[in-house]
Amino acid sequence: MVHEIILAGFGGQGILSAGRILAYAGMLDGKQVSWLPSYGPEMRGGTANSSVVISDNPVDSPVLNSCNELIVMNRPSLDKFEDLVEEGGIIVIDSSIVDRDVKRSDVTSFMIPATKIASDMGNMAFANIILLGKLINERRTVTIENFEKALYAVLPERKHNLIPDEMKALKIGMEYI
Amino acid sequence: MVHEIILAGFGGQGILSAGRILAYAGMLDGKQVSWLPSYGPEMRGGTANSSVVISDNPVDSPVLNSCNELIVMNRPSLDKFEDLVEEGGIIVIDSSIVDRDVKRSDVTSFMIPATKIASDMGNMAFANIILLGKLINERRTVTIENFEKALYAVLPERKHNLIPDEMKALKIGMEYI
Amino acid sequence: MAVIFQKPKALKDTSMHYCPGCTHGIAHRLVAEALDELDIEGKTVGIASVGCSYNSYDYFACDMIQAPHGRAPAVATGVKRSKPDCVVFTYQGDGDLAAIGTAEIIHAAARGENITVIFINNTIYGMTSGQMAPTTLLNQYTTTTPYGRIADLHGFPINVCEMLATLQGPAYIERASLHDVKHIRKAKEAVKKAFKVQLAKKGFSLVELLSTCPTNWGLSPVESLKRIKDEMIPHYPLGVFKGENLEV
Amino acid sequence: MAVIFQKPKALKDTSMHYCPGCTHGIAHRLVAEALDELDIEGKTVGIASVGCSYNSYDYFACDMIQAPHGRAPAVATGVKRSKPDCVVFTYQGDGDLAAIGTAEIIHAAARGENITVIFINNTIYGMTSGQMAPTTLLNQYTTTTPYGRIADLHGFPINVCEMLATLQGPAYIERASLHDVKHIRKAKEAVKKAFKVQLAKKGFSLVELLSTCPTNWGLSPVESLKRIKDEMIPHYPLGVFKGENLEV
Amino acid sequence: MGQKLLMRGNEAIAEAAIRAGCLHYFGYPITPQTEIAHYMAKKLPKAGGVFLQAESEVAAINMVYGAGSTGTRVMTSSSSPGISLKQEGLSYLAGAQVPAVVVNIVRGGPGLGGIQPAQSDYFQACKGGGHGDYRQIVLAPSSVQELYELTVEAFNLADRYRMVAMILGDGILGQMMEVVEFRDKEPIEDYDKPWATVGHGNAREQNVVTSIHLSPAVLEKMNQNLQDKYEIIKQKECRYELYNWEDAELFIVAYGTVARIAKSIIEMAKREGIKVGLVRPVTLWPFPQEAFEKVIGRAKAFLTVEMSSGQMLEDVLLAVNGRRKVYFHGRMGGMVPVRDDIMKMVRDIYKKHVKNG
Amino acid sequence: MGQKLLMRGNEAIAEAAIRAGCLHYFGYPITPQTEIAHYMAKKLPKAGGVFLQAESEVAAINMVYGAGSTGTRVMTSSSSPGISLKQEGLSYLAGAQVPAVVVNIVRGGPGLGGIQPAQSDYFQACKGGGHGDYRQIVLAPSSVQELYELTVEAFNLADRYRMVAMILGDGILGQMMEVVEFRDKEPIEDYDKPWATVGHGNAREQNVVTSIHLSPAVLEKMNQNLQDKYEIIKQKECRYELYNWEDAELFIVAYGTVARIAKSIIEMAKREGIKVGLVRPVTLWPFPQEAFEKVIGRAKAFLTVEMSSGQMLEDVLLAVNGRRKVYFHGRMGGMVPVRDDIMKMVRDIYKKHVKNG
Amino acid sequence: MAKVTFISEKCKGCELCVNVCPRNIIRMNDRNLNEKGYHPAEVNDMDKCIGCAFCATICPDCVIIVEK
Amino acid sequence: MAKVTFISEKCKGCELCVNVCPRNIIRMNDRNLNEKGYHPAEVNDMDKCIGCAFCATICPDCVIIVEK
Ligand SMILES: Cc1ncc(C[n+]2csc(CCOP(=O)(O)OP(=O)(O)O)c2C)c(N)n1
Ligand SMILES: Cc1ncc(C[n+]2csc(CCOP(=O)(O)OP(=O)(O)O)c2C)c(N)n1
Ligand code: SF4
Ligand code: SF4
Ligand code: SF4
Ligand code: SF4
Ligand code: SF4
Ligand code: SF4
Ligand SMILES: [Mg+2]
Ligand SMILES: [Mg+2]
Repeated sequence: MVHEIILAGFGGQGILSAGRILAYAGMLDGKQVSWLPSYGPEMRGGTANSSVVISDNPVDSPVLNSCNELIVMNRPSLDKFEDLVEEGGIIVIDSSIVDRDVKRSDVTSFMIPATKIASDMGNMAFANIILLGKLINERRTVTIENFEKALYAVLPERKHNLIPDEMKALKIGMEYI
Repeated sequence: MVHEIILAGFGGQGILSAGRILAYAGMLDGKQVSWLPSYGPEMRGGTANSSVVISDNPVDSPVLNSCNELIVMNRPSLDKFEDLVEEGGIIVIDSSIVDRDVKRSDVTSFMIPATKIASDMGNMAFANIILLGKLINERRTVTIENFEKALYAVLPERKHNLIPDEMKALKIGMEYI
Repeated sequence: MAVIFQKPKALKDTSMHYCPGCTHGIAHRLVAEALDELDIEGKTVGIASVGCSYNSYDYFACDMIQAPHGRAPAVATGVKRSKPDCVVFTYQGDGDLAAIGTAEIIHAAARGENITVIFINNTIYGMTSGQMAPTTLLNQYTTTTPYGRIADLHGFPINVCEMLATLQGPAYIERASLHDVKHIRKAKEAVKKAFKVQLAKKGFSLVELLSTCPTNWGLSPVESLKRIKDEMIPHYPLGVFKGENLEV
Repeated sequence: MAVIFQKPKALKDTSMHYCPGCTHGIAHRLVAEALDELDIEGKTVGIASVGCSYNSYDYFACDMIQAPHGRAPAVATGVKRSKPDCVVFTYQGDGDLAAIGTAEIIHAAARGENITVIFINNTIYGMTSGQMAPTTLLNQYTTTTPYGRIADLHGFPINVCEMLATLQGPAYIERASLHDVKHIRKAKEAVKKAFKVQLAKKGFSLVELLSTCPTNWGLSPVESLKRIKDEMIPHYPLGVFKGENLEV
Repeated sequence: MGQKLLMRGNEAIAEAAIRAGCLHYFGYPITPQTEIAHYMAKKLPKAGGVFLQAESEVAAINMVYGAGSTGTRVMTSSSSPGISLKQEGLSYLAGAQVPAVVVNIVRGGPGLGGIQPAQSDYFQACKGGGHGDYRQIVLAPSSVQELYELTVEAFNLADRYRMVAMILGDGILGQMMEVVEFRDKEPIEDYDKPWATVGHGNAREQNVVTSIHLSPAVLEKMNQNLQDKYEIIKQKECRYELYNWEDAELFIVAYGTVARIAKSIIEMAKREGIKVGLVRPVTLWPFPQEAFEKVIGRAKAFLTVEMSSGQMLEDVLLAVNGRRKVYFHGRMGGMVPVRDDIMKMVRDIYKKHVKNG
Repeated sequence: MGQKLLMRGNEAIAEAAIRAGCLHYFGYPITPQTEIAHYMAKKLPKAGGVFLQAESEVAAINMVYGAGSTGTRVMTSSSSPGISLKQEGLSYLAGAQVPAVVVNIVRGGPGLGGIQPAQSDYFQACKGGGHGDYRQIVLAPSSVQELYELTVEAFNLADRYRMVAMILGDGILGQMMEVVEFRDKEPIEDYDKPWATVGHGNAREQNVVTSIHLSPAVLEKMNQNLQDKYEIIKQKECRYELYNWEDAELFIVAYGTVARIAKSIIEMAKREGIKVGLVRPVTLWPFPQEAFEKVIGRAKAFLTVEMSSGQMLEDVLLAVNGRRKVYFHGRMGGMVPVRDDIMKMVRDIYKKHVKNG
Repeated sequence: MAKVTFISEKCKGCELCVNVCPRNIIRMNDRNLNEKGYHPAEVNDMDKCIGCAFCATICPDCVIIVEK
Repeated sequence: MAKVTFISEKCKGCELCVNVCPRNIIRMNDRNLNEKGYHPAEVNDMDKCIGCAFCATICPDCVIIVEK
């Protein structure tokens, strides 16, 4: 099984760290992983995205020309990446920001008002985790235990106190229907 | 006939301009010519030399690994270039400065106290011309008329008044035995 | 009712890519206003440098050349020497002008090259994510001075205007600031004067503009303006360093 | 009878390749005397630059590195930062230091790099046969200013000491001259002090030495010394520009 | 093997350098490799080393020249335009035989170009960006693990041969995170450096580090010494990977990031019954001729894939020397070759040279 | 044909540039080509042009970039280490498609090297000294007459293709005097330059000269345009001389100064009954493949002679592509190949490939 | 009588104008995100505007047109 | 009592010493050329030498040794 995941949105929505957390959890799960961020000034103001591969075999290319799992947190990203999802793939969308559903019928999509839910939880920054929750629930991309461990490893110490809430956000995402 | 001429001595002895004058005269004679000076800081303090080729055919290489006509105006140059002269070649030496004759017997050599003669004429700078005189006399390297024209062409205007004396020096060299 | 303030013509309609609150945008506008008011856009050639403003040609409406990092003054020299009737300016950051481009700016100044230099000092390399610049203040944290800039290790900040003012070449050198409305208006006059100096063929002119980098300073845009006032101006005093009495 | 003057130990026996009367030779001797008198030759690493003194390692007895044109201060920085206990000096001409090497000298100075720079100002590129240097005086004839140096075309001469003195980094900057015995003796003190500043870890020190180039000036050695006095010193005043009261 | 970390390529290079005993770094920021400098800036002061941000790439390479001349293990890193500025310095390092490690995380060119990954500095690295007859060892890792291992190796090679060893990566390798497994102890080779300029201490002859020899005979001798050294390196230091080669009929030749993509092609091709092997040069200079000799017997044709207009291609052609047809697929400007495009070429070549060949 | 003068190579280049309408020169002194600057310094101010001594080679190439961007014919010249410093700038000129003529009078390297003639910057000039996928037209004159003619030609080529045309000479060509015969009128090609940045005069769209394209797709497109242009140049602009080739059995391949020496070998060989021909590439890039196709039928073997360790050799090998054996003789560091040494090789090759072959 | 017009699509929500308005009449629109993803600035009491153009002068993105 | 010794082979005939000697006792030897091709300097009246070392100080080539 190869998870080829693209995460995309505005800079500042936690797109890059969501990717790193996934990759880290994948590593703890004993998988081969790679994470590749978009980089440089293109990120400024524009969209940020990162590609994660989690695989049983060595990762051949960290660059994804297509993917089977997509998380999008803004409209331009949906426009840009929708067509890259392979048949049978999954798209998880932050519907508080993105104002349309996917056009394709050969992929599964989920519209979750993640930013709104997060903001109701008192921290907009949890939106990315909520979306990851849905993804993980649907695709078993990584295990929950290792996701939690990954949070501790990837987030800076000063944010560790938030992790229990992040795990709550994850659960909310997993259970959202 | 190819004249392959090396002129060598201290910087300041007129080695380079002697070469240019020869080349220029050769051109006026309707020959193919090239002139190549030693260049750069190596000249400073050390020896200066230049290579002239005067030929009926296009000059293949301005760089001389051997020559058939050599003029030397200091001892290090004689040491350095003597062996490069081809059998049957000619070496003209300023004997006021170089304290030995050539060692080889398969070349013709002339010892002329050119600097002394020039200094007696009132201008040390004619020494090079005196040596050229001998060379031209022996080898018909260039014609006398064109040598004179070359002087006018190569020397800066402000030195043109010296040319009659230079021609005298040339004659002295030609006739020196 | 008449329009009393709007985007100058010499700025295109394109929205700029600078971070929210970054005063690069203000600096751009001041240059464009000068081109408008002196009515010289049509004969101006601008030289973009390498830094966040690498693509300032997307914003300025005049002809433009994108120069290698630090070399804008040399490129400008090439333009001015081949087309003396063009108005030529460079737009350079502090990394560009005061680090890699040190030789080029000093020699353009020493030659009294008849060009105008707009020098954006934000005490940091903005574009490449916040490394130390030659203008970084002591104790300032940057990605390459993670423990603060320490004189013993990283040397002292360079005051470009003061240094260039020791040369005979420059006609006009001023340092201005973009941290509040009053100073922006003064800065505008400085920029305009710099172009006038060039039009009058008086030689090299340079205006240093103290500018913000909210993103890499880790401050809000409002806090950033305050930092200029509280921390930068004490080290980089405002004023005219050369050509105070120059009439143009 | 005792020997009161002879070649310093830190100069090798090799005869130097400089032109007759060129004061590069005197400058070499002063550096060597300083190394001798401070007894530091054994821990010194010299950096030769590109200019007539490209092979000064043939003359200085200490360990040496030949640096690319203009980059001696950067090379010296690499040496000093990796071997802080070494005494490190550069020996650079005015083309080397003030033209192509402008950025390197300014930043070494701004960093307060703990090295010593011996700067030979002969207002010309000696090695490459007499082109204009940044230090060439106005109206001076050179092979690239065949009609004399004209400010409008070639800009103004750069006074390096004055420019560097605006920086906070340098500890000691002095300009001295080699045109007569009295000044040579003063120059020697300056050179020695520069090394002492380094030994005391006070930071960057530079001594500019006004020097001759009889060959490319087209003057005799004696006339050349006179030119320093009559033409150079008026434009390049002697004195201490930084660190006057520094005790070492 | 020791600690396992999820690490960014650029940081793995920096960490590897420190582990290899390189405590001196001089550099100038440029995307996409600035993380090397950031990492060094954080770690070196604490490790008793020196991180110094130079005023330019030109200054940086000359600081490297100075530190290298004292026998210190030293590194600099940059990306394409910055490496162009270092060419004079690199030529000096070669001429004066000063060891150093130089990292180029290549981006799209020419000019200011872009910041996305490319392999278009192959010529510059392997043929001669600077002036004169010289070479540098060029190592082309294709994973973060290899960035780490080859960086350590680069320091050994640099010291062993008194020359520059270059790591040639690309934006993807520099920016991506992968798992790295660190060794408990690095295989650091310790060489005497009697030539180092550190002060003679009145105990030995003067040392001089120089590259100028005005006498052409002497300069030729110096050059001959370099050439002799290069010959030895060609004999001893070629590195390459042959993958799935034993019964392959077509061979892809690719290095770095592209070689990873090529591996996935091999699997795709297998499913279609096409036997594709991979020749992956790990040293780009010396170019591993031997790898081609090993496979030329069974190879019906070669396909070189690069993120360039075809630079390594010339070395492949030289290695194959007319014995087989060599095809090329390249992307430029930061674009990365796409599996389907390569696969299409593989099918065509297969049809021409194997099925109907 | 007009005036005949005995002229130094460097001065012939300068005079040719002026005749070609180049009134702007930016440069920095370096042996053995400073006479170009001296000549320009004297002549240009009187011709209403500009001679400017830059603060460095880096500044000089960027002044050229600026002046070239305004559509002005402009030149710079230097020698090896100075050309290395210009690599970033050359890459920008290529990326932004700015025409300019650059002269490299090559000296021995690497590093500070020496000042005697060499051909060891061939790789740098022809493959890619700077970063990215780009080329420059490289012209290799072998006499002072040709220095003149090819310099004029270089300006036409630069304008025609909006790119750098480089004159690759060596210390001998630069320093020697030979007779030059000047044309009464130069064949100056006059191109419209609607892209030039000279102020839009409120009369047209903004012009921008740039080489940055952060979108890799756009940057790839820009690169593809360059490659398409290079392909046209390869078709149209290959120049070469074939000498004594019609019944030759062995071929020497040589350019510049060395080609002259090769010609004398041909005469020597003739006397010994050995039929030697010469392939002399005049454009080094594009490399004249065609010349090899013409002679390969009769060629039994090739001998490449260079003042380098073997750089053009690689292009010869690529051109011959395994069809014949290619031998090499090289001198380095400022040493010039000696007739007798070459002749000896010719005899050996003859024995092997013709007499007993 | 003065009027300011905000070209909201250009606004990056930096709040510099908010801070500089002497009449304190500019605020960020928290409900709306513009195309760029920012909450744009707007004036909530135009009548109070004196047309000083402070807001426009400090705005880095030429968002504001001032009429008087 | 003072003494100066000229290492003639090193002398380049620049005449700086001639010019600087307060006792005017140094002159160029016009009859001899040294190995380098220069007329070397020499002292013609050693007794007058005061050992001031001016000559040695100005000599660029370390030709002169002074004893006192
Ligand atoms: C030769 C070269 N070196 C380095 C870079 C990378 N680089 C791009 S912008 C920049 C610094 C810009 O800082 P500054 O000039 O202060 O401009 P700012 O972004 O702060 O406005 C650097 C180092 C480059 N593009 N080219
Ligand atoms: C990169 C480079 N550019 C140019 C040169 C040529 N060059 C050698 S010495 C020199 C000038 C030296 O002048 P200066 O530094 O004043 O020293 P001087 O000879 O006057 O003592 C130049 C331009 C070079 N060797 N390398
Ligand atoms: S990084 Fe800094 S300088 Fe660059 S646009 Fe953003 S705020 Fe402005
Ligand atoms: S050229 Fe000038 S600086 Fe160089 S050695 Fe001769 S006199 Fe001295
Ligand atoms: S013009 Fe003045 S009063 Fe009106 S909104 Fe702007 S800042 Fe406020
Ligand atoms: S200053 Fe401009 S960009 Fe910033 S919030 Fe106000 S209107 Fe928007
Ligand atoms: S020591 Fe003094 S007096 Fe004696 S020769 Fe020298 S300069 Fe003259
Ligand atoms: S100063 Fe020295 S080199 Fe000059 S003439 Fe006197 S002894 Fe000779
Ligand atoms: Mg900045
Ligand atoms: Mg000088």
